[in-house]
Amino acid sequence: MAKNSKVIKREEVVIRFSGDSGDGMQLTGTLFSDTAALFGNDLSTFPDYPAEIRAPQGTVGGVSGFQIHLGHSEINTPGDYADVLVAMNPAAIKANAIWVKPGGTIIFDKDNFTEKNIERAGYISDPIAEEKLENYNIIPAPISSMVREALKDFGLDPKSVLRTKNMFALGMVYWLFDRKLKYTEQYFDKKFANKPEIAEANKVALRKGYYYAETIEALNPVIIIEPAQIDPGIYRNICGNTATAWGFLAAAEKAGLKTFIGSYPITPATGILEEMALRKDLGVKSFQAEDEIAGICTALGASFAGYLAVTSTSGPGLALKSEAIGLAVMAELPVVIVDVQRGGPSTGLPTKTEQADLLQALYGRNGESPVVVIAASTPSNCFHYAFTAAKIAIEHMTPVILLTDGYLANGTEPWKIPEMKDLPEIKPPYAEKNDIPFLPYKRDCERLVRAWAVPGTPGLEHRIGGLEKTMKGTVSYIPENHEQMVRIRADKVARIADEIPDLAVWGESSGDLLLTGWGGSQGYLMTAANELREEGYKVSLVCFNFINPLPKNVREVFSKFTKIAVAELNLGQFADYLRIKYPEFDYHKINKVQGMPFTIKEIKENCIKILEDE
Amino acid sequence: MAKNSKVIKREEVVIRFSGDSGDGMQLTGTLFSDTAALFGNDLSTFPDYPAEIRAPQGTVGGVSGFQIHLGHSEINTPGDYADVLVAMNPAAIKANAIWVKPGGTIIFDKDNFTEKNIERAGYISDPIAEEKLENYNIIPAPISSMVREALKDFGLDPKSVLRTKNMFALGMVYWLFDRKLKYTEQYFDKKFANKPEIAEANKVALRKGYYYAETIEALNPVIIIEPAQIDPGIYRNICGNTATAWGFLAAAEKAGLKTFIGSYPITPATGILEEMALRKDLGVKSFQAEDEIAGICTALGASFAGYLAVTSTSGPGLALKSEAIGLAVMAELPVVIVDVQRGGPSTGLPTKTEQADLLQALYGRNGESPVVVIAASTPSNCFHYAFTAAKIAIEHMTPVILLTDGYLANGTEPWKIPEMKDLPEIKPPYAEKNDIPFLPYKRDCERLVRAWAVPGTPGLEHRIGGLEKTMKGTVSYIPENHEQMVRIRADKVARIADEIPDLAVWGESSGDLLLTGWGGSQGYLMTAANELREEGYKVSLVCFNFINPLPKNVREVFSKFTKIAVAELNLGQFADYLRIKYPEFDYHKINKVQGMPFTIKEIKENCIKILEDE
Amino acid sequence: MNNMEENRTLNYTPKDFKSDQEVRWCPGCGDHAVLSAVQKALSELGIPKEKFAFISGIGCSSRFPYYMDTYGFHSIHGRAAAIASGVKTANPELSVWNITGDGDALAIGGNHFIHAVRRNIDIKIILFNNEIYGLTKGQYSPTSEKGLVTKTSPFGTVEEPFSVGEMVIGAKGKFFARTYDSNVALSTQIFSEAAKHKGTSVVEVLQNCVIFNDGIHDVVTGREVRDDRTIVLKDGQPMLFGKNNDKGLVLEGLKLKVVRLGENGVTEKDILVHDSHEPNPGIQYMLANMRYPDYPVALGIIRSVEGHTYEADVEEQIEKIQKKAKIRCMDDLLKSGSTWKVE
Amino acid sequence: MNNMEENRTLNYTPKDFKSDQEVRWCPGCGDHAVLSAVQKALSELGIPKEKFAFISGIGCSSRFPYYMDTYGFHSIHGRAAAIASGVKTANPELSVWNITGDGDALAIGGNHFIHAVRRNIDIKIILFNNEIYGLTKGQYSPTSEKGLVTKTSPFGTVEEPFSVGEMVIGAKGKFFARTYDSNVALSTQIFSEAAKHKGTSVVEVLQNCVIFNDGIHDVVTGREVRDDRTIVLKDGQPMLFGKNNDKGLVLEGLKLKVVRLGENGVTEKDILVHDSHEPNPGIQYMLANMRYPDYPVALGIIRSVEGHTYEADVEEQIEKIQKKAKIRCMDDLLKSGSTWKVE
Ligand SMILES: Cc1ncc(C[n+]2csc(CCOP(=O)(O)OP(=O)(O)O)c2C)c(N)n1
Ligand SMILES: Cc1ncc(C[n+]2csc(CCOP(=O)(O)OP(=O)(O)O)c2C)c(N)n1
Ligand code: SF4
Ligand code: SF4
Ligand SMILES: [Mg+2]
Ligand SMILES: [Mg+2]
Repeated sequence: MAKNSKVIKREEVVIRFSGDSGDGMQLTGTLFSDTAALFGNDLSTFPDYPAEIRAPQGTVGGVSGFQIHLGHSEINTPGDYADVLVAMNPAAIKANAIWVKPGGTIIFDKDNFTEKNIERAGYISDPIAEEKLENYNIIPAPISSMVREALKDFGLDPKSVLRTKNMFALGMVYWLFDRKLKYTEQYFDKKFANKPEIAEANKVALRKGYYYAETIEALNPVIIIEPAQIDPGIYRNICGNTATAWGFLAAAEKAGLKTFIGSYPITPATGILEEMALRKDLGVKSFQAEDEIAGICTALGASFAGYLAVTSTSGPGLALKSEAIGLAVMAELPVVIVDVQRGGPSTGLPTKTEQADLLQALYGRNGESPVVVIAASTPSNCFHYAFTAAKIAIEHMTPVILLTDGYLANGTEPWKIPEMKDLPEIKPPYAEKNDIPFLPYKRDCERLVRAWAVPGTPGLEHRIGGLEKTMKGTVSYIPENHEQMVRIRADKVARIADEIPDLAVWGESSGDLLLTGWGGSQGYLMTAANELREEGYKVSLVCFNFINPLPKNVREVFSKFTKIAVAELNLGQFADYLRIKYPEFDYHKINKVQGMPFTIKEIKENCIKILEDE
Repeated sequence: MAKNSKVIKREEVVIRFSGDSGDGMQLTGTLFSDTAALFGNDLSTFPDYPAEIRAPQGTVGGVSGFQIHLGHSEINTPGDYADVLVAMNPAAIKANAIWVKPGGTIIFDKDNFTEKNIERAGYISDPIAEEKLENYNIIPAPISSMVREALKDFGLDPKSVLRTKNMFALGMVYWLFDRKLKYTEQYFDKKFANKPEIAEANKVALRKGYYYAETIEALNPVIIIEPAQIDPGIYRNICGNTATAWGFLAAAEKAGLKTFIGSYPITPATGILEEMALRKDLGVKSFQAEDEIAGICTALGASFAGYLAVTSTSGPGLALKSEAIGLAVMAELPVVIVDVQRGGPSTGLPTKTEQADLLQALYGRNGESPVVVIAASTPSNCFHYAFTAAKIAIEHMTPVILLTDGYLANGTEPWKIPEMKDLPEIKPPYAEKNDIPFLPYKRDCERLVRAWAVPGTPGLEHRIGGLEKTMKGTVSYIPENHEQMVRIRADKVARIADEIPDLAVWGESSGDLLLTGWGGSQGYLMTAANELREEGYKVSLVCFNFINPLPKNVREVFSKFTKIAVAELNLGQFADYLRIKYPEFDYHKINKVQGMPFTIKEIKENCIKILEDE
Repeated sequence: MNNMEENRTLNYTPKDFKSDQEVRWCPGCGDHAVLSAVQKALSELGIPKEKFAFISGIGCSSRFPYYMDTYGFHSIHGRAAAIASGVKTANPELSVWNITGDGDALAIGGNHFIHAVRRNIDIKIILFNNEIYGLTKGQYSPTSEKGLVTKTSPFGTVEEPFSVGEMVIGAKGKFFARTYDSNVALSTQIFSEAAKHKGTSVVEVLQNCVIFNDGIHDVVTGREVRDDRTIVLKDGQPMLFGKNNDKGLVLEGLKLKVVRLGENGVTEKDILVHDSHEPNPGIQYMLANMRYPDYPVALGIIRSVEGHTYEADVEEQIEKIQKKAKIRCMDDLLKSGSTWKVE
Repeated sequence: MNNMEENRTLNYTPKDFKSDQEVRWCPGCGDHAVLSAVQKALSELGIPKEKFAFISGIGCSSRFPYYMDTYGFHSIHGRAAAIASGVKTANPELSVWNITGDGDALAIGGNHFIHAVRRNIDIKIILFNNEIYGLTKGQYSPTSEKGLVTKTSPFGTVEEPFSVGEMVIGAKGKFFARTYDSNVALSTQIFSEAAKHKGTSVVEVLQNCVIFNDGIHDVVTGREVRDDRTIVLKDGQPMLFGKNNDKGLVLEGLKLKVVRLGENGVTEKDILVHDSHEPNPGIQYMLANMRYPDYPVALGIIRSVEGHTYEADVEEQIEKIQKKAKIRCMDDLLKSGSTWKVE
């Protein structure tokens, strides 16, 4: 650490890197968070891409951001407001000004605040003044000219030189938080092993930024965030989409199955298909289908043929898969449908997050068509819930819809790597070889699961399909048979409640308010509930991952609280679902439909209002 | 009427014609019901087709039936149990034995009770004995041999001769109910104007049957059902699918629009497309699309181009249309989606009826995607609700889902023909010519409806689409704009409640039990409620046609009853929906999922149980 | 095939492929004969019964799998090609058959059809072309002749029909054959060749729907006329046809032309010789497209070209990558890349 | 066009077709040039602005309608051809354009694409072929070359691509043309011809995605090589190409062959003459299919054949029926058939 600097310790801090799409902000953020993770901080990150197509340079539409929340104690969200904003151009100020904490630090590349850029961002003259940020800790750094100067003897073309601006900025931030440059330097050595001059240029820019920060003394005091108390183990950073893909692969290995994914690309779900496509080393067959319908249909075919079959998509794709999910319900084949929710309806806000596909997942099919619905709630626990979704699908011969969302999909956090031997077993309910003649819809009495007879097995030839059938597999129009089958299919899914864990209450098991949520809002709800408790409110939290069926102890948990609030990123879908399932309780709705997560503040204010009403 | 016969009067009677697919039972039933209607009876009919493909001759799977319920007083259903069964072969006995009232009359073609046919139907020797029908009024008539004898000099081939068997049977039934042969004779004269020998053969068979019945005296007493008290006016028989198609045509005429239907054939909805395709005389453009998605998309295109646009389908097709309905929500274009519900899930029971697509209609789309949902409740009021669906779609620039079902679609009843001048006006919310620049998402303040600017209108060029937009139509990722638009779209649909009629209560406005239902179960519920009231129970009935939004007086109506029961042909979807909307009430579910309507008995038993519980 | 199975003697008769379900097609429907031909072909292929999977969509024809004592999946309308693609990709050892109709394959299922063909995935697509929607009781289909009066075209259709062979070749198809329902011998032989071909094999069966489109193919395949109005193509053989085998096809410029042996000095040597294996689809395209009355309708195997198959390439890619892969199990994957240890 | 409109003078410039929206494609994206060419073509057509409707699906290219000051509908992925079909059927007076990408038209939208083409509905389909999914950031598409490494094919695709022209002809297409993004003059001319053609016009635009598939067409359309690797077809003209216009196409047997004028005695007379109006698609099919390096890639209007259009036939049928119809309004219909009176 630099000598003549003040030092303060902080529990946590939020940093946001922001610039034009071409400014390399995603890499900058990733390098910072890797460094922080290696140092032992807990953290959570979220990239904020611009809409799909590159907007013109320098405009607000083209701003790309990356936010990191790191701390000495547990970190559950990427943070609402930033302590430090790095802004590579005026548009980055425009896009982020309201997201900086009052009095926070704003580092920007003053060389880039040209008249043209200022105007492009929608300002008239001085962005800082126009945003009334004068009282913030404003650090105008001549980043462009500094790197130009520093690299003038490298013989690089001007474009390549300017591409190191982000490392200069990163160096400044490293100094501010007293971080080592080593990990980042190693990254460039490895990445540009074949282009040592590029590696060197980036390293020089990084160091120049670090020294510049030390020199100007404006970035005082240096902020120290001690390592967090973290479970011993081996860790990695992981985002929700990768965790989802890996969860399936782990389930397949545990079940002794091969994996098939049939998907059509769609933001923000594509990462799952892309990760699976990479996993040819593990024998994954990834099928990029002609559309979402072919995605699930190829998966159903693979499932029929004895694979762990998956299809991944987002809301509009789930809509297209509706009919085929109904077929999976009838065929009683295992298949997992991942819906990475985004802003709707229709194409909506494709790069933004939302939780508004819940009712579609539960009810979006013709006829009485029950499926299991599960939601992951942190980027890393996508692994666990993908694994669990696959386990349930296979062991219960049923389609399972796994809900994640854009926030989980792209967000990353450190994750303690599990050992495969510690994961639960998965036992496919294979038909017995001597189960002849094979009756496809004969069930075990306890769980009502039919047996899986995989094509290729001699003697078990049979036919399944979407028409109503008898136990034997014969098409049947008999009224009573239909009613019985409808009820059995519903019951089969309902009985899965026997195998899912009880709902856990965070906080006291009784109190004035039970804050309730599901899926990707979990981190925000936890932080809000913690803060409310610290402020003396009798608030506890439950967060649902199992949605259909619901855990068995819901009624018991709910009955211990005076009020129940349901917070979700839609107009109240889960609250409505709870009304159906537990009509005896009253549910206060906390909703937001803005394509982005809650802020802690919003949740807290709503909770307090509910507590104080009447 | 024959002289030496006893005569009794009856309030109502149920007759079922049943035979092999090739036996002409649908025509027989239709001719009988036309005759009854002309005579002035109220009536309701339902054809019971075999599954889609012709099953082998003489088997139960191949039985085709047609049931008629006619009466002196109001008739609301085709009836549960038949007073008279006409069975052209043993399989018809097998299929219908349990649907004949104890002691009812069974007329059958004894010539067709050959060993082979008996065996094919699944009997060993004597169907009547095996079904324990000996104490019924059994009329074994040598129909085949009688027509052979009667037509022996006609020079017809044996096949054509036997094709008149149904008319012989019909003649017998006419005698039994003291009906005139004239209408039927005219029918043949007209139908076979070019083949007078065929017309004559049928007329002879009809008369021979009539005289045979008179002769054998076994069909005693003759049953007289006096004409019903019916509103004066001009009447016709109409089935639900035709009524639906005509409702749209009427709406288009009232709105000054042309009609477009984009559909893909699917049982039991195809009749709507078929009827529309016939209406080239009224300028209808019917587009048989390559699939259901193209069905709704061509309709959306036509709607964009200024047409009244409709797409018709059944459950699996509605699933496929999900994504495009979401687009219609975003584009705020008028389009009516008809879902003629059938047994599900998946392909399910395609020729049977069910009410299990309700939640799909309400929630089966990604994101917050509100649509208007309306259900017709009798074959003939499909006209009114199709008209209303179109009116709402046009006037409120919104997709509307109209739910009917297999029972309504194929069932017929007499219908008092309306005069076009008596139907309400429909005013498309056209943009003003001088509304320049045209802002596509600008709304009227009261109803939140945007204006319709039809391509071809100079100066109103604009762009719409599935991405979230500002009022101006510019794509917007602004969080607050999205939330506002989501809420406006919801509110726009909610405000339609201002224009729909209050829920009507049949019976007292307060009591012990409010029996509740929706859509196609109405007739059964009315009969059941009437009977319960006659038996002294304090039961009233409400039947919903407007589902989203619900009528405004629901709470008020519900609050006057001690208990509320919801009867529907699914596992309780409307009851669940009511729980969401009016959680303060308790709903008792009465459900049936057998691919067929309730019986009056089932409803009554369930109601009595609910009344007696506790 | 594993060893145990290889030791089994596979003396099948067509009966071994009959399921216990009563066949429910209308009496007189062309489907019955196709069923027989498939059962016959399968019994002679020497493939163990459990290796067959029949996947169908929805339609009269799509009820087919119920009548086969093999693995079967009667799925949803139009999607069978996609499901079959999944089955075959998952398990390339299976012999996968996609049974479909003109509506199922070319209306709602058109996209999956052309994509399966493009990928050249080794599935056998048997397309029952009755030029009508049978199951839904008689609406026109994408192969219905222009002008056909049906329930949804009461004044005649205004749409030009697809030609199946043209579509297949347009979608990069490598195997296309045509037969008609009542010619069980020809069908059997074609099904057998289709089964042996590695890649997507499309067989169009001209099929009669007695109820809703009766006799639609009779003008070509009727007993009296078929010799003169069809030509059965055989590899290496001159394209001769007619009752007396005296008519033939020659090329005139870029078009096919019907000539008569002996007339204008035409001899057998002038007649085109069929080559289904020629990769350039030029002539095959024209052959597939021949229509009565200008031409005889081509039957037999019109195109049969070797090529990479999707599922084999997938297997090969996996094998190649696995050979040099560092990640061999989940524990490897979980620990790959940057990780750190907390103690 | 009604009278009032006819009196308007339509002196448009391309600027009249520019909307007020900022164009958001990546700098350097080929889409910009196509937009210019369309705006130019439209300004010269003499059609009033309000008669244009631009319908698109989803993809970078599908953002097109926002930039046009015409009626526009940016719909959902793959469905624009169906929506456009509805628009045109409803109002045949409109000039309806379907803007689409290789993924939008040929992956998810494949079925609507081939059915629109089969019906020969008079819409103009402009297919931006960058052989990649641009909007979703770089996955392979059904036109990606086999072996292409993309985010979803990290080890290279194993799928053979569709050829747009082949698909169009296989689906009974009557108009197919090809251009490339940077040739605004050629594009403008083709769009103008496409607009005038009565029936489905498909124009494939070889388009560069600078971000995810940069330079994919350069091997053919690169400034240095394009003269030798492309041929611009013109009706009635010999098929000559090359920097010195000294290479040409001839027919050898059933295949096209590249020859050089002067070599082996070849003269201009031996060279094939282009005829886009020939109904038999034989040569056009081969022209559409020419690939580098064996052949030059064909540009210009490859096929343009007159035929019935769907929407016109529909209008005609309605007119014919209405002429002799007894039912002329709803009251007529309601009272038609059997009715009875209750007094
Ligand atoms: C999603 C869906 N849409 C429509 C239908 C109704 N449908 C069933 S089969 C069929 C067409 C059948 O025609 P084809 O494929 O030619 O088979 P065929 O009956 O003629 O053998 C239709 C429209 C359906 N079952 N599912
Ligand atoms: C139903 C649905 N599936 C998937 C997507 C995601 N998606 C949007 S555009 C696109 C492909 C775009 O490729 P192309 O049509 O070639 O257009 P380009 O961006 O290359 O111009 C995909 C897969 C979507 N928006 N909707
Ligand atoms: S309806 Fe036609 S296609 Fe279907 S089973 Fe009967 S004859 Fe065959
Ligand atoms: S991503 Fe590619 S296709 Fe899309 S706008 Fe950018 S350059 Fe054009
Ligand atoms: Mg068919
Ligand atoms: Mg593309």
